[in-house]
Amino acid sequence: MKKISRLFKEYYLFILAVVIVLAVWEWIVQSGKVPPFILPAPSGILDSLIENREMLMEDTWATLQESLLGFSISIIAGSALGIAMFFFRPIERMTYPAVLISQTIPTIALSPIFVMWFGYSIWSKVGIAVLTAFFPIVVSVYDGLNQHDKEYVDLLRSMGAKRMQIFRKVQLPMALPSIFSGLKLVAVFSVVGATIGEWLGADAGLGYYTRRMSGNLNAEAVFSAIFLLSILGMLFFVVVAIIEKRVLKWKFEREEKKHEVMG
Amino acid sequence: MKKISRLFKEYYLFILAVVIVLAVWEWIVQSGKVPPFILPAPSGILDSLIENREMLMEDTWATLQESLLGFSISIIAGSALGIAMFFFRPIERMTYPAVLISQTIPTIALSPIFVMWFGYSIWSKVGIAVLTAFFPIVVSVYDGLNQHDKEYVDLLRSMGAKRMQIFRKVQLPMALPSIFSGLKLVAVFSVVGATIGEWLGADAGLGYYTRRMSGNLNAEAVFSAIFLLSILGMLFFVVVAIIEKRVLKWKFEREEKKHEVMG
Amino acid sequence: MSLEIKELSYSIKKKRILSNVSLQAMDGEFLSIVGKSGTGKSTILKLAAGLLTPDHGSITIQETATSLGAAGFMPQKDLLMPWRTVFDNLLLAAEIQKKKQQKRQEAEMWLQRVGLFEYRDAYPHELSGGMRQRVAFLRTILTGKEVLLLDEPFGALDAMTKKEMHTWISSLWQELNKTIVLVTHDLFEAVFLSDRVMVLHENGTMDEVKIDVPRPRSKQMTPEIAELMNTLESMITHEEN
Amino acid sequence: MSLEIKELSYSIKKKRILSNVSLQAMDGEFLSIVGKSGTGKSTILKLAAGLLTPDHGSITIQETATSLGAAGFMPQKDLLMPWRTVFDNLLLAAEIQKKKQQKRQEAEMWLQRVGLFEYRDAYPHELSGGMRQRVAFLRTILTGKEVLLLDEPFGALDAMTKKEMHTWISSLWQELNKTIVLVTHDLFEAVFLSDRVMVLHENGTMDEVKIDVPRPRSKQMTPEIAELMNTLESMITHEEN
Amino acid sequence: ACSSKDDKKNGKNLTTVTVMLDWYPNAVHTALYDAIEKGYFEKEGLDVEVKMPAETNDPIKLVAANKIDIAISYQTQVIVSRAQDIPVVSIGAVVRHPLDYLMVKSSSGIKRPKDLEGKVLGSSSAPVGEALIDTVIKHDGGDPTKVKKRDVGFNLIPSLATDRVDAIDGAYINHEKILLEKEGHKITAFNPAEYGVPDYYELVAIASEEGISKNKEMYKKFWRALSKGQENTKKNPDKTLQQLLQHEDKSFKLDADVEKKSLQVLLPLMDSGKKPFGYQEEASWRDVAHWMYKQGAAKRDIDVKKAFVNIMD
Ligand SMILES: Nc1ncnc2c1ncn2[C@@H]1O[C@H](COP(=O)(O)OP(=O)(O)OP(=O)(O)O)[C@@H](O)[C@H]1O
Ligand SMILES: Nc1ncnc2c1ncn2[C@@H]1O[C@H](COP(=O)(O)OP(=O)(O)OP(=O)(O)O)[C@@H](O)[C@H]1O
Ligand SMILES: [Mg+2]
Ligand SMILES: [Mg+2]
Repeated sequence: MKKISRLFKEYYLFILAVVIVLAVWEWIVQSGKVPPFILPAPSGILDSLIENREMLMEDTWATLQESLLGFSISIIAGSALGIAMFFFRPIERMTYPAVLISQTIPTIALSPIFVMWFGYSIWSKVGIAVLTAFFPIVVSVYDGLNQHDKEYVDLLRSMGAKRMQIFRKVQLPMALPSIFSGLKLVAVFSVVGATIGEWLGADAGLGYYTRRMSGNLNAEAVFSAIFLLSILGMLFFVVVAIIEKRVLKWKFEREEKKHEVMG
Repeated sequence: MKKISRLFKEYYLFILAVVIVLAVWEWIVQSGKVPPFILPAPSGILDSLIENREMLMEDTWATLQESLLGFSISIIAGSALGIAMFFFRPIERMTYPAVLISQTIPTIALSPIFVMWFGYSIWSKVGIAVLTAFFPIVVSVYDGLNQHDKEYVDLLRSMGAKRMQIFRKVQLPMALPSIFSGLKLVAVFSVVGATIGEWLGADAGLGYYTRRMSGNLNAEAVFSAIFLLSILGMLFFVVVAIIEKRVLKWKFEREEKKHEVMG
Repeated sequence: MSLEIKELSYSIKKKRILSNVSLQAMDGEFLSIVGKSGTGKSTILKLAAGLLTPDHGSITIQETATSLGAAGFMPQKDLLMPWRTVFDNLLLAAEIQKKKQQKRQEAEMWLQRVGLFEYRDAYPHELSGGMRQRVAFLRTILTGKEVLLLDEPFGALDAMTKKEMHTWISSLWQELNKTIVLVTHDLFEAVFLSDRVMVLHENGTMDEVKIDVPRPRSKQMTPEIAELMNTLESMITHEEN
Repeated sequence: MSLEIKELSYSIKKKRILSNVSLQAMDGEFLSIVGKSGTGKSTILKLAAGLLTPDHGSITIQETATSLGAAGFMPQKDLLMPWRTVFDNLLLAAEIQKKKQQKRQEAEMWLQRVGLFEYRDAYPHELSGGMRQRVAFLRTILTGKEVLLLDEPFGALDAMTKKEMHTWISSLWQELNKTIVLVTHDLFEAVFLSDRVMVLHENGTMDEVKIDVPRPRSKQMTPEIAELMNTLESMITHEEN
Repeated sequence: ACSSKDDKKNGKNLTTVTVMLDWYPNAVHTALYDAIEKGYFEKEGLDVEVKMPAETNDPIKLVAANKIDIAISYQTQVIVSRAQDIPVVSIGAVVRHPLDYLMVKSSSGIKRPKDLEGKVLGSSSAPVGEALIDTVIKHDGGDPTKVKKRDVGFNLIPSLATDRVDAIDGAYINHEKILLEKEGHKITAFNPAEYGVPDYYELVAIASEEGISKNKEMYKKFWRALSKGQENTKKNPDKTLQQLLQHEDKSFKLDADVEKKSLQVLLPLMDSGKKPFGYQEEASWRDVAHWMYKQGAAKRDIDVKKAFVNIMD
């Protein structure tokens, strides 16, 4: 209970803002300033959400799986590449441009290739999620690792530490703030990526649902799915932010002191 | 000349890798393992590039304008919001969730709304580019500003520095590495964003070109436009990376020392 | 009265750091604070500089309640900004006070005086530890404040420069009539420079030792100075047993 | 011979930092290096620790060419890792040598000995400057190396703790027969602890002063010690004129 | 609406009419471009601005919101929209018969829709498409539930070409089929109208209810000019198509071969016989609307009288 009231205290401004935005939005639509088939009223979205809740649950579950898989694979592969680039300059030289290029290619142009490789399994959607999420992880891991303090490295070297030990005990901890900054982006991107993947062919998922419903010209249903997508994305983000707070506890404690003082 | 030969020395591995990849790719397509309308051969892409060079020039120019505008607006608006969030907790509380939400909405669902607001002018594309690029800037500016060292702040406070002075003289310089990390992402994203914007309605630009060519199953043309998009994205990235090197000269100098020692 | 601290208490996270500390520094006085590590000497300076707010008690600087910018403060670490040259680091306070132009000459004069002029445009990472500390010290002098709060400013200086600095600061202080509060672990330094030395104990009480040695003082360790140092040392130790 | 430096030269960016320096430390010897700031004392230690590679000359530790991990090294800054507790910071070298379990007790013993046991699980930012330096010093001792290279380890310690440390390190050194090379600016410290003191000059030449005072030495400043300190001081100053 | 704003192009007072195509310009729009080139619109006092949509449903939405004046859309989508209370009205049938055939590779051994039982069908999961496929298969005596339907999004051609699916629905005989054959795949296509689906109008031109009631005259003018273009196209397909290709060449190259074949396929399907170009039968609207309602593709059985208007009457 105490926690809830603290949360409320922290976020009441946001809640207020949301309420105001929703009210204005509802009014704009109700008064006919924007036709509901382009931007449906919040009340209509809510109705549609409740009406189709069972179907939406299943689709949410499907998208959740794809994004989680995409997220996890991106983290593993992205960190691995970021670390490899940090350790071996030739790898950096060779792969950084390639990773960059991969980002500049519109996903839609790649979708036929993905279809060829992965067929219509879950992996084509996971593949697109990975493609979306991969790059920010690589950049934040690589840049983060380059942000360490040389003097700490010297200290460890003087103790005869091997490269991996220096990495684990200094470079990685010092890279964590930057890495978490990237992870927070990617938490959101992987949901978007999975959705785009579903646009390119799927049998379930919120992206699939929006596409069907937009074919049906059912804007309420489209926006109710978008609403759930936002919730998913925010959920991912919040989970990462909570983990960040735990892992960087020492950092946040120091900052808290600052906030107390600077208030 | 010296510079070129140095560049070559730095990147010969990458060039080698590219050559190998292109050769394998050409072979795969020529030998019929992948149908060329799904993945065209590099030679075909080159032909198409040369054949349509004039048209492509114009389209490249259009996309360049949109991305540059989108990039600039994102930087200004994103930094402004990131800084505002850093200074005023209530703003952070109110807008962080909103910014997050904006990222989770599939752009395509927004296209009628964008068309309603901006019509078919350049601004609808710039708007989408901004939407794509905005979030990473906000996160990297905000996180970067929170990474400063409290002790430096105390030193300046003891000198009677005003909040803006502390910001300019300590917090901003200390945030720059993180901000540049974000800018590098965004340099690439803004090109992608402009391209997506063009998919949503345009009469010029590389995104428009790919869309029409892909409707025509002209894969060579699609990939030649993608090639140019990659070049654009990389160009943006490289420009940001060069500026980063200049601005963070003190940082890179220290790191150079490290590289000398660590090999 | 340049600095007056009355019944000061301060805690972090409910842990009492300072309890009921009182202290006064007269106009133009040179006051040192010595004491065991962790007794809260640095905390007193931070409170006096306005960086922390006391739980109880009051601090006034030149008869007005202390505030940020009221005194020149030099923390224990050098805190030079790695992206500024030595010269620009020196001008930090001047920039904040918007007097950068006027202070350029003064800054250059000081660089000459401590023998760092050739490092004017170097970045901090190019300096040795002692040089960095000297730059940090000059930066504090260049704030131009009447009351200077120094937290072990000479801790990292080499023996020779330290001695030079002692003489300089001593004459400078007499010339300019500044009030200096110095936290140090070097008892010779405390005795050589100060009008009074306060020994801070863990329970917040203080012992006072007046240094009535006439100035200019000898740089040698006279019996008089040795005697005073022994007194101080036994005061610091006393609590330990 | 524990440490042998022969005709050592070192430059950074074509700037000569050390030229033709030679130095030897016997097994179990306590050797101090003093000298003006910027003469390259820290650089010598870094070279000896294997952190830098000399342009010319050779460095051997216990008859083999020096290498990383060959000696215990304590840099001028404390360099405690903010994400580790005091205890985990102490066990850093043990972790690297994969002997964490064996060293736990020793680490706890040392924490007791310097009076920091209650800070076992605190994070570095919760400590005062002096406490942090003490933790950094303990971390070096816990590397367990035969040759210890200390760069102003006591610089930030308070007078009392410093004296205690002097006695401890002195007895520890005799007990364990370790070779210690100490860079310091505190001439009393140099004289009190060392078998020999080397004075480094800017041109790379060194003056040697043998400290033939029998151990255990008095903590008071005896005329003998004062005399040696004056000798050193004049050697350091000499070059200046 | 935008149509009310006048601009002074070429010194004349022209009313701007914005037209949004169903897709990027192709053979089906030959008449429109002919009318523009020949100045038929200008003669009627209209300045036609052509737009392309982001997504297939954007034209309907933007017409309904009066952001554009005319859109090329689908009869089935008009019925879906009206069932959702989106106020659009069809003003003329552009293509009078289905283009959307069920397609298989001729080599696949699938000879009739019933053979799809147990096979994989790729589609883009539009509800209308599902209704269509179910009707076709049932009509052929098959069980639609035994067909494995797979959503392939935008990738109809690649999925069939690479044998990820055995059949596709949602591809056009005047485009995808021609492209597939150009790539060397022989295609068998089944016309849904022969398998129990009402013979619907594939493409219609639409306006908003509000637009029609306020500006009927303008729509008449538009249609009159467009009909002239269509007349030319019928008489001289090669020349008019050439004109389209040239016009488009400025910003883009169309594949002349493909478009030529496409127009050959299209022209008979656009022919309205003795009736004026674009004439719509109430019976067609009723049959299609009812069929869609029965199949669950439309939310309700709409009042077809309001769904279309023969603008030239
Ligand atoms: N990165 C660098 N670039 C240029 N010069 C450097 C660099 N690092 C150190 N130096 C120079 O090397 C010289 C020796 O430095 P070192 O730190 O060894 O001196 P030191 O004797 O330890 O001084 P101190 O007593 O002040 O600690 C100094 O003159 C310093 O300016
Ligand atoms: N953030 C913190 N959390 C908990 N305790 C703290 C924190 N900061 C300082 N302290 C405690 O406050 C006490 C006083 O610290 P302070 O730095 O003022 O000591 P000091 O007398 O300056 O010591 P030294 O001579 O070693 O510099 C110490 O016991 C320290 O552990
Ligand atoms: Mg202190
Ligand atoms: Mg040094």
